[in-house]
Amino acid sequence: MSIDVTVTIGGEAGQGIQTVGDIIARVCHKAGLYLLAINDFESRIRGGHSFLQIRISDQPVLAPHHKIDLLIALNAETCVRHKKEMAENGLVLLDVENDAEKDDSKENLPEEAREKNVLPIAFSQMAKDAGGKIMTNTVAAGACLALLGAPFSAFEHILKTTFAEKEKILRNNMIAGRSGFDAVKNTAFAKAFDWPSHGSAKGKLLSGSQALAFGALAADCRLAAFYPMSPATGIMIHLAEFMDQLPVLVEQTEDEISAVNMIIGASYAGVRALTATSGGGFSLMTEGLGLAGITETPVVIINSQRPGPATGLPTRTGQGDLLFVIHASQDEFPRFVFAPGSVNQAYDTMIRAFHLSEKYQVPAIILTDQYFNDSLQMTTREMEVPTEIVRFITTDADMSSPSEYKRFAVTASGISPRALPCKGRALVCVTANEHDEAGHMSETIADRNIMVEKRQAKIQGMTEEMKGPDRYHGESDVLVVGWGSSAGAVREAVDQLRSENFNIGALHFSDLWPFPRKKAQDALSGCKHFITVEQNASSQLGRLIRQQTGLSFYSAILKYDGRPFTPNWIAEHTKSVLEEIR
Amino acid sequence: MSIDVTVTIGGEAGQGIQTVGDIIARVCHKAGLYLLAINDFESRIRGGHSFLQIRISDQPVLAPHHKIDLLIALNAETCVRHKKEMAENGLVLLDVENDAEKDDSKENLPEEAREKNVLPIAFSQMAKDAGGKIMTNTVAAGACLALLGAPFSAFEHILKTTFAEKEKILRNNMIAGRSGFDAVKNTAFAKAFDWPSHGSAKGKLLSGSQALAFGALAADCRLAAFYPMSPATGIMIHLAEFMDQLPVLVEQTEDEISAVNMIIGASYAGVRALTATSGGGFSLMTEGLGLAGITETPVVIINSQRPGPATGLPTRTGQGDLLFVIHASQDEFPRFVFAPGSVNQAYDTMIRAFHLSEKYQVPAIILTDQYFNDSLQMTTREMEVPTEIVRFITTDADMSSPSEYKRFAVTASGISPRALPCKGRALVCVTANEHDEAGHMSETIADRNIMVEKRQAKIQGMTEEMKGPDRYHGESDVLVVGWGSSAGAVREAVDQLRSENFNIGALHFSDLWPFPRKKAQDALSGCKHFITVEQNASSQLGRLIRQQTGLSFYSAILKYDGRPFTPNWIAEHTKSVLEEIR
Amino acid sequence: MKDTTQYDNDYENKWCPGCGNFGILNAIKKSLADMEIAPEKILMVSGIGQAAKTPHFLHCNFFHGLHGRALPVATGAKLADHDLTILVNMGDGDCYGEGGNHLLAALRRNINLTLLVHNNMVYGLTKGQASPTSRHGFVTKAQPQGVAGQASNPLTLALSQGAGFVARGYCKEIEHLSQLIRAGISYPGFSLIDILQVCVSFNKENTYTFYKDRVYTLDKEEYKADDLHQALDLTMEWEDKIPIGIIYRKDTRSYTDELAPLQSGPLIKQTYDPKKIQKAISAV
Amino acid sequence: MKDTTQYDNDYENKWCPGCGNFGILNAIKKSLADMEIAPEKILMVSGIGQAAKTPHFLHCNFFHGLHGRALPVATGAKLADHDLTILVNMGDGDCYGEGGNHLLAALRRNINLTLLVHNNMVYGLTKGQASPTSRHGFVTKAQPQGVAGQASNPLTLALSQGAGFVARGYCKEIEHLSQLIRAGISYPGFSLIDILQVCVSFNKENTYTFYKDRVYTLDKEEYKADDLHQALDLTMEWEDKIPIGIIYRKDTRSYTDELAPLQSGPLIKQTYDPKKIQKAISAV
Ligand SMILES: Cc1ncc(C[n+]2csc(CCOP(=O)(O)OP(=O)(O)O)c2C)c(N)n1
Ligand SMILES: Cc1ncc(C[n+]2csc(CCOP(=O)(O)OP(=O)(O)O)c2C)c(N)n1
Ligand code: SF4
Ligand code: SF4
Ligand SMILES: [Mg+2]
Ligand SMILES: [Mg+2]
Repeated sequence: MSIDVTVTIGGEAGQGIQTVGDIIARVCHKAGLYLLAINDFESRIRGGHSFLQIRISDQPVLAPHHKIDLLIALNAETCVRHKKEMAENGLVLLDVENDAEKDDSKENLPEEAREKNVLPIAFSQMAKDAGGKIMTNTVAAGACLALLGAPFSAFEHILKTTFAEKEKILRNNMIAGRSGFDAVKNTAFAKAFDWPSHGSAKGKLLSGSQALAFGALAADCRLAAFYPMSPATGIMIHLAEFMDQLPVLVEQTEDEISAVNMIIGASYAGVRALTATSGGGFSLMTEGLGLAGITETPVVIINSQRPGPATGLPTRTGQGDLLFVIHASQDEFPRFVFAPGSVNQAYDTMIRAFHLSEKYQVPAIILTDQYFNDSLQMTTREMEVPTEIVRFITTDADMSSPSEYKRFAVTASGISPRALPCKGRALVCVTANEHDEAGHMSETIADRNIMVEKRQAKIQGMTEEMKGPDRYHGESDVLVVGWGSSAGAVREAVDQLRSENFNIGALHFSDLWPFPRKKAQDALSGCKHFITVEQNASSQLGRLIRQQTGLSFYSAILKYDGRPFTPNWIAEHTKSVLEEIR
Repeated sequence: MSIDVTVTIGGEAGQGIQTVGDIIARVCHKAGLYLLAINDFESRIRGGHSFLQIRISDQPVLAPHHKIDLLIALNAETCVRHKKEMAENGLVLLDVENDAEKDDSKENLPEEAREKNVLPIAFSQMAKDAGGKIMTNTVAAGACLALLGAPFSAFEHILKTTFAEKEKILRNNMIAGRSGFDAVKNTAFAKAFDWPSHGSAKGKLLSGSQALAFGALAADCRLAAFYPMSPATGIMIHLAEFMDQLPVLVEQTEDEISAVNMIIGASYAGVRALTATSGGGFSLMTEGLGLAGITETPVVIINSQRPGPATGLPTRTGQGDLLFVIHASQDEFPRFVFAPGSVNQAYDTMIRAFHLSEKYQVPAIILTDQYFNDSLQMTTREMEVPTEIVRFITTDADMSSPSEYKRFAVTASGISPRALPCKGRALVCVTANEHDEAGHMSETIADRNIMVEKRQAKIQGMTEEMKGPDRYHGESDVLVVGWGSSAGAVREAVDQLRSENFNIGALHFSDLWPFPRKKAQDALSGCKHFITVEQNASSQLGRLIRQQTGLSFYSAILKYDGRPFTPNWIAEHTKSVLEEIR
Repeated sequence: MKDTTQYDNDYENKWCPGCGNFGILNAIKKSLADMEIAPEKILMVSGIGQAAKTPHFLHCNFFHGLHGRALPVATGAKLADHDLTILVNMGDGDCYGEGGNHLLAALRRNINLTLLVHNNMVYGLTKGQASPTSRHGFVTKAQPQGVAGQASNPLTLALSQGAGFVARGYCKEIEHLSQLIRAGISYPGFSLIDILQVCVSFNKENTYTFYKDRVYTLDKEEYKADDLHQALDLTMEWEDKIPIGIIYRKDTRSYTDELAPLQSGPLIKQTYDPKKIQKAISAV
Repeated sequence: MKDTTQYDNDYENKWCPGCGNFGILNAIKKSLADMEIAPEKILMVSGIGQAAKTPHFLHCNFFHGLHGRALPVATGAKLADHDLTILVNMGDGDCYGEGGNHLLAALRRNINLTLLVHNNMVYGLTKGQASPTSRHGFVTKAQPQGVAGQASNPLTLALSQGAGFVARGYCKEIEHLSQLIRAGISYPGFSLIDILQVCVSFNKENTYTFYKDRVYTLDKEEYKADDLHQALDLTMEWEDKIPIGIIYRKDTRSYTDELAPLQSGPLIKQTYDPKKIQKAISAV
């Protein structure tokens, strides 16, 4: 990578960090650069400290960086908070309330601004001069872009599309942006780079939440019922944006219990249906999950993980729910569990989840997390909408005798032909009790055994659908094994370690249940040791692998502080383990 | 065993099967015999088919038998249903509506009554003659006891205590009982035995539900909040019987979510609190379980398992919730999971669960099942009430500075001194969010790591409290491994197999989480193979053992039809596996 | 009389002899027959309990879901296909206990479902614990000293939350009840029919005898059911006289008429248009 | 005026500047000071949301539980020790949305808790989705075409379920609100105080301006709050005039007075008597 710059914009919630970040991201994206942005915020609406961190490169970026090259500090506290993360030649632009001209009188500045690498700039003052304090963000974005070496025209272009509708506002923002841009004209920034001249966007820039929402649309999801819960709400908000153009209804429910039962009702009646929540809401859906299980109703449930237990850290990230979602609800029934590792994979996974859920008539669970949902990432491929949706639905026309239709007819695959209620003469009878083939409650030993075996029979087919772990230098002596959103960070960590001559590779699991045992065994069989990397305190994937294969991880690198992985963090911890092994 | 008789009373729900069984059981119990009775009934109030099966012996009885020696059929269907289970010399007493005198005219009888081993007796007619059809049960009990060889005086004694209050009713019942007793005077019954003459009760006869309720009382449980759910309701009903004499409040709630939150509130305020439910209700409690986890509030939750998923088979038995309760709720926190195997162990486990839950300030879950809760079993030891309850509670007096009290103060063991709210100057601040030591919400990395590590730190001490599996001929080549309520059936199966010269033993797990890894490894290390025996379809204990130790079961003997194990069933299936091994 | 046998099936009934649910079952069949809704055109949704077993005893499509959760399931089905005719059967524990929050939400939504609550003022299937409608003092094994709280008044509750169709039926008045059900099905919004149902096994207070002297029918000519205050008063009558009939009815629009994506027809009937989706996604 | 600083703590407040919750917080402090309840003698219980953070900003004992579940926690604490003074803080989503079923149950129980609902008619902490009290048509990011259902009327609901103490406060009328809270704490049964709370960040409709012209105080001399019909009417006033004050109050007995095991004193204060237990068990 010849370009690899990390810009952080920090300040209080409500100060407009998002706007600054958004402008910078869009300018870079438009210019043909790659980028990834993470969002760090507290569970509050105003005040406190939050930041947005953008990593920019001329090569695909898979994870956030652990060092900051350029810090846009909208308040002094931001300097203090991020001091330790500053790169060696890093620069801080600090918004100070006094006039820009008086920069030399450093004694008047907050202590933080007197540090060597801090450039105090009166962003807000400049904004006021341009017509209003609200444009502080534009000033800051201008300064940042200037330091990165962007031509003003690129900045101008984005401002024009942003404020296209209101001429006066645009004019003022142009002035504000210009003053920020010019304010740093003479400042040297070590990481400034040659701006690509005729670049074009290298992919779509979107959040994990958006990718999931788009995937749902492409999968023909028609009802999305939900109860608001961070970090899942965004998915539903993004879906709701399409309610006026596509046949998709986003329905806010009274609670999560309602949400899961509602999508079961909708799916029973014939439309594809989704809900999204986080661990607390998923807990409340546990009983409903079993209802989908016994009634063999396809539904898709996204659990966007955040640290717990209970309310935990509502706006932070974690991977603590893997074993919970695999075993959730009383007794046993087949289900799918997926955990995509990139925006493309998330989009594809949504389509696959709806497809497989309907094919096998089982619930499908998708595990994401706050880091993934709230970060901006770039697609590496087109997000294609399937030309056709296979629905696996039976009608009277397919039956020799619709009046004898049995919703739970026994088949070798365990999958019974599925008709829809009120769509023909076939009656669709379904119960949460154990039942006979016709769907009536039954307590006989025979029916019970038949139904348990029928449901369990699906597991074979389902397992065959599961992908083994993605292998990256999979032939190496030591493998780092992760799942879900850490895919990118692990891969970059391996690159870093390999560049330091370690014989190391990685496995990434996106398909977790039914566990692809055979494929996992194959992928793990060649290595001398494997090390799990997870965001929980007990190595849930490691335990799952041992439960399913008998193979034990050598060590587990665990992080549970609620903040995303960086490649460097993984690499450093892996090195400690490698030293032990040696 | 010189005596080993199984009596089954079958008929429609509402016909009074319980009463017959109750009388027989009490007469046998009083006479110093051992017995175990299981209850089999449908999820309805009247009609259908249900039965009560009593196994009687002069040696301790640990499980139901697979063959019926004496069947009291309150209707003809009962004969049909149980035909295959009749022992070779088994006898059926069938209640026929026509007069007892006309027994010889077999053609008038229902077809079932014309079978060789069926003795048609006009129980109901005799009852009517004695004063009312309602006494059919007394007649039947009389006949049954006479066949078993009981002296009429023993029967009389129980009738007297049963109907002590109403003289006329007693008189009529005596007549009814006598006529039943005399009706079989000349009937030979192969399994009749010499009735113990001056026996005295060999232990307490009680249901699993009662044992659990008594254990709760002995553990000083003060609040039991619940929402009705089979097979757990009985526990609460048995507790409610003491509301007028002991400081225990049984509170029916609006739903299970309320129940779990209510006991958390009560425990926070300082009393020991319990809830009991089955899998569906436990699902709804999942979020609350996490609340107990993060607030470190001791609570005890009984999950009485029944087959699922969802509503499943409400009045049947199963062991499908083990992995669910171990992993339930988002993210990670320590909890106890116990699964007692006998009424004595259930009683002790309640006391231990309350004690350990408070000692470690974590939730404790007790897994039982319908078979266990609804069967009558005998104690083998006194149920002693502890003379003292250690509460692990701190007061102002223990603190140097109560105003600086911190509910979540970090300690090496992970256990912080626990004060109660409004009991002194120390403020007790608690939140479902991640928090600092004082109990205030905190999102810092430092506090998060400290709290995760503090909670996880408890696991070590908790693990040390866990008992390893109970070993029965544990030095054998092959071990049969079970958990929970199957303890007795497995042990008898081993006896049977050993009497057939198989080199076999058993392990029984009652302490399941934190998993006693070391002790389990030790217990398993000597055997060549181990076979799990469970009432689920995936061998959850087997998977847990592999997850925790890397050791794999050779085979799993699984039953999921909702009916309890019999030793013979286990022995026969084990033999098939043993043949494979050989 | 229309032929109700078309709704019979040969699945064994599991209720106790004499149970009030039989009357309700008959009333349902009658109203469906009267309205000429074919068995395959009706969807019954229920929770868990004795009441919730009702759909099994009818020849129809049904979804017999979880205890307390029939309304969300029915709502989901209705949102998916608002052409469906959906009847919901719940017990009093089911609906006012475990499912209370969903009732509140259904009332807010005013979604076009007809809810029949078999109100026997007791938990039948679990063998006789108190329900939210059990009277203060009602003694059961779980409440040996009697219910300590006050009974819920579900009809007043519904009125307080803006319900547009509130009625009470009695399991013995089958013809009358069947008319209520007809009216409920025809009503464009959410209709609540609370039905006094006798449980012969576990409720020895609210028996046929209890109701015999108390229940009276609201006269359709005299009582217009359009005055909220009057309706509120009627719902509070209990001790001596218990009114049955439509207690309140107001004009309304169904929830599904208010939702943008449903204006081009039921969700299930709209077509999958990959090009349109691709365009919509690409435009972001 | 009594000293309210004893309830201050140095934990950083996390609400938005201008938020109506500050007024509520001050009113709570005032009422506690007026009633001379020492910080260590008060237990605050709350759910999850902006409203539910209230206890953190007070020097007191608190249990900040799960979203929607404050009432069961508070009930459990009260049953364990009915000498405790318990105040419950919930948001409108918290109490009338997720927690609706528990509100119904608390009303049935009539348990002696004082419930303060910070009703800002929006989900604050999750950034502005509609709540059960958001008006029909209220536009948010999750409801871009506006709320399709009708708003819940929580006070009418409470009255319909036999509530004995129903009041409405306004976050700007701190003195008045503090008197309501006092009255609620003194009331022996369950008291519901719904508080009009302005959310400056996400509710641009129900603003200080909106309330300024509408809110009026019920005159204690004139309005006796003892007539259910009149109270019901008052709870339905909204468009032009919004009454605040005690809307309804009737004499009552607390739930805890009804329960047999609590008659010898709070559960927590009764002694463990192993002999008695042994005897009781052995007698079975
Ligand atoms: C989550 C859950 N909790 C509890 C139960 C147990 N349960 C089954 S039916 C029932 C109550 C029945 O009472 P009601 O709803 O009034 O119906 P009824 O039987 O009286 O018609 C209960 C509590 C359950 N099935 N699921
Ligand atoms: C089970 C569960 N579902 C959802 C959430 C997410 N959540 C947190 S606060 C909140 C709603 C806040 O609205 P309200 O209760 O009105 O309180 P306010 O913030 O407006 O004071 C929600 C839905 C949660 N924490 N737990
Ligand atoms: S228990 Fe009651 S409600 Fe249930 S079937 Fe019997 S009589 Fe009917
Ligand atoms: S979001 Fe609204 S309710 Fe929450 S603190 Fe801000 S103004 Fe108050
Ligand atoms: Mg009922
Ligand atoms: Mg709110």
